[in-house]
Amino acid sequence: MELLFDNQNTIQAKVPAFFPTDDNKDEERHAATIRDLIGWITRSLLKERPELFVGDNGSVRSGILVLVNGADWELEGELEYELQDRDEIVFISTLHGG
Amino acid sequence: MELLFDNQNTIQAKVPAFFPTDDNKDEERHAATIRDLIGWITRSLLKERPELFVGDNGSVRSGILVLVNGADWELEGELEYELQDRDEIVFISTLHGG
Amino acid sequence: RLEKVAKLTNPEIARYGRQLILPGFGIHGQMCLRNCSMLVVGAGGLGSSCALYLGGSGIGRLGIVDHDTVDISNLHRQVIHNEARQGLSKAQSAAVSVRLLNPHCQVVVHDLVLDSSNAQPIIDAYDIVIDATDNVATRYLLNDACVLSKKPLVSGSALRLDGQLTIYNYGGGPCYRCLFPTPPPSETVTNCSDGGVLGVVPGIVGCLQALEAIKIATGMNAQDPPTMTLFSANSSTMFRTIKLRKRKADCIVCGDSPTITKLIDYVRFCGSSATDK
Amino acid sequence: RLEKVAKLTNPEIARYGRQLILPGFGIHGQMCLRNCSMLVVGAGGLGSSCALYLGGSGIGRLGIVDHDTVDISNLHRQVIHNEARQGLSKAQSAAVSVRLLNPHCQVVVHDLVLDSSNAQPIIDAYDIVIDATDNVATRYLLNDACVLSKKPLVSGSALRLDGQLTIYNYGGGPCYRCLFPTPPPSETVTNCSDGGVLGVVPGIVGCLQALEAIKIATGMNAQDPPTMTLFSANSSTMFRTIKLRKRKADCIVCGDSPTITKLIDYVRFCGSSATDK
Ligand SMILES: [Zn+2]
Ligand SMILES: [Zn+2]
Repeated sequence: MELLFDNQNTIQAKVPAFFPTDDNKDEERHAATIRDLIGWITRSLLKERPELFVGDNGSVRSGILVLVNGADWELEGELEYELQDRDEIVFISTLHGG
Repeated sequence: MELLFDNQNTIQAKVPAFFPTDDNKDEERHAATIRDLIGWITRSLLKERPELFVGDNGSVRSGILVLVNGADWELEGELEYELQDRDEIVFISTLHGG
Repeated sequence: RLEKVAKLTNPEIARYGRQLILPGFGIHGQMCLRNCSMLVVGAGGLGSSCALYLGGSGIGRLGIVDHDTVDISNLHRQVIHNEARQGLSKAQSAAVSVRLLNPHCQVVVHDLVLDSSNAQPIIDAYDIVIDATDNVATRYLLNDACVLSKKPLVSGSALRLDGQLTIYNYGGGPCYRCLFPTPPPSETVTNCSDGGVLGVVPGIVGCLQALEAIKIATGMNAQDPPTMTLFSANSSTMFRTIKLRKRKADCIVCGDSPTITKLIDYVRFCGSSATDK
Repeated sequence: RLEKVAKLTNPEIARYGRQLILPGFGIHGQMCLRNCSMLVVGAGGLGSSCALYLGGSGIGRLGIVDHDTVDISNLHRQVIHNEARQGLSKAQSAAVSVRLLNPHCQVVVHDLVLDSSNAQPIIDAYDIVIDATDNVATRYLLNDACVLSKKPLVSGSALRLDGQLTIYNYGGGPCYRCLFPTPPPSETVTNCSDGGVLGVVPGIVGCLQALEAIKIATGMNAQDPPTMTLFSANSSTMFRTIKLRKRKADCIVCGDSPTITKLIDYVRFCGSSATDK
C-alpha cells in the first residue's frame, strides 16, 4: 500500500468538508463521506495505478479494509459515513504471506 | 497487583475533585493530585496490606510505575499532577519472571 | 477424533506444573488443552512458532499440514526445522521437533496440498484450525471448510515487517468472507518469497496464533468482541487492536441463507494457485 | 570481539535471501546483523524464542548465559530445549539448537551465574545485551554493567499471563534505575516457579526482544521515543505501548554525576539472590 503513496504510511490531509452533489449544482452540497474521501484520494494523492486502490463501485478494491478511528468501517456505515473533524481513516491492505 | 484489589484489574472510580490542605481547614482546599489519589485509594479501596501499594513518602512503593493517560507519570509531574476529568490512571507492577 | 480423558497423568502434572498453578488457568485450563485437538495448516514461518508452543502447551493432538520441503532459505524464520532436515517434508520435520519437545502430544502429519477434494474430512477431525498458510486460495478454502464444519479459525499472516491476526467464525464474529467477500486482484498479492520478510515477524504472529487457539480451547476469550490485531515491526507503537464487525447476515457462506454449502474451486475463484511461490 | 567482514558469503546470501530483498532492510540491514554480537542472558522462557530467532536472523555472534540445567517442567515454555536434554546445561542446550538451525552463527556458551565479579568483561565483549533473566538482582546487575559499558539493554519479563518489554540505556532513554531507583520489597516479587506462567507468554516477549535487538543493530528504531510495551494475554486489547521518561540527570548510574562507577553487591542491594527459584 505504501508503494502506491510514495512510501508514506501516514498522511495528514485537509479534506474538503463538503462535496457537490452528483448533479453538480453549487448550492447543493453534502457533508464529506468516505465515498467522497476515496474519490478525493484517488484524484489528489495517488501517483499511479488507481486500480490498486479503488474498485468498480467507488469503493476500495477487494482486500482493503477501511478503519474509522480504529474500528472496522462496517460498524460506522461504510461508504456513507460522514467524516468528522480529526477523524483518523486508515486503509489496511490484507496480508497473505506466512 | 490485582490480588490487592479483589482481583479487579480495572476500577472506575469517582474521586473527590478537591482535597483539604494539610492543616484541614475546610475553606482551603486544593485540586486533587495523584498524591491525593494514592492516599484516597489506600483508604477507600485497599482491602489489606497497604504496604504492598504505598511507600513511606506518600508515593507508591518501589517497583510500581504510574501511568497518566498512557504515559509515564514522570512526564506529567509525578505526585503533583492535578487530576483532570476522565483521566485514566494506571498502576503497573513491574514483572521480573522469565 | 481425540479420545477424552478425565484426568492428567503424573508425568503430565509434573510437566505442566507452571500452568497448573496459574491463577485463572489451572487444572481446568490444562484439561481443556489435553482434550483438544488442533490443526496447524502450514509449517512455514507462522507454523514454526505456533506448532512448537502448541506442542509444548499440553494439547492432546496436533495435526500439521504442509506439502513443501525444507529449504535453506526458510531457516532464518522457520525455526522448527534445521539445516540437517533440508529436503525433508516440512510437516514431517515439524512433527519431529514437536515430539522431541513433548512426547505427550499426539502429532499427526498431513503431508499434502490441502484442496477442496480433501480438506473437509481433515478439518472435521479437529476442534480448532490455525491458518498459517501463505496464499489467498487456501485462506478462502480454510474459511469455508471451517464455517461448514463449525470450527473456529485462527488466522495469521506476515509479510515484510508487518503481520495480522484474527479469529474467524467464533463467538458471533465474522468469517473471512464477511470481511472480504471477493478475493483481491492477484496483482495486489505478494508472498514472502517475492516481498521478503524479517524472520522474527512471522515468529511473533505464530506465537500469537498459538495463544489465541489456547484461549479458545479454554474459553478465556469467550466474552471478547471480534478484533483484528495489526503488527508493524517498524512502528514505535508496534501493535494495534481494531474492532471488527459481527457475522454478516448476508454472507454467502456463514450468513442466514448461505449459497455456498460445499467447497468450491478456490484456485479458479482466486485466480491464483496454492502452490504459487 | 567479533571480527568485522565487508561482505556476505554466497551461502549467507542464499540463506538470508528473504531479508536481503526486504525493502527498508536489505543488504545494509543484513550486514549490520552480520557484524553485530549479542548476549542473551537467560536461556529460559524468554531466552528460548529470543536466541532461536536471533540465531536464525544472521547475527555474527550470539552469547548465551545460563547456569541452570534443563528440567521437564521447563519444556512447556522453553522450546529451545527438549526432553532428551534433561539435566544438560541450558546454555549448552540452547547453543546446540542454534547451531543446528544456523551453523553460520558463532555461538558462545557462558555456563555460569552472572554476578558483579564476572559480568563486566563478558558484557564488554558484546554490542547488545538482552535481559532474559528471571530475578531482580540480575536485572539491576545487567543495567549497571550495560550503563558502565555503554551498551543498549533489551529487557523482557513475563509472569502468569502478562509480559513487559523495554529498551534501556539507548538513544537518550532511561536506564532501569531511572525508572526504578530502588528495588521492590522482596515480598512483592514473584517468579514463574511460584506464580506460574502460560508457556507461550514468554515466547511472545522473547520474540519481541529479538526484534528490538535487530532494530537496534540495524538502526531501524534510532528515531523512536523511549517506550514500554505491556502485554496482557487475557485482555481483548493484548498490547499497550506507553511513553517513557528520558534519561534522568540525577540517576545514580546513568546521570550527570553518577555515584555508581563500578558494579556493587546486587544480592545485598535487592535482598534476594539470583538463584532463588
Ligand atoms: Zn461470513
Ligand atoms: Zn539511569
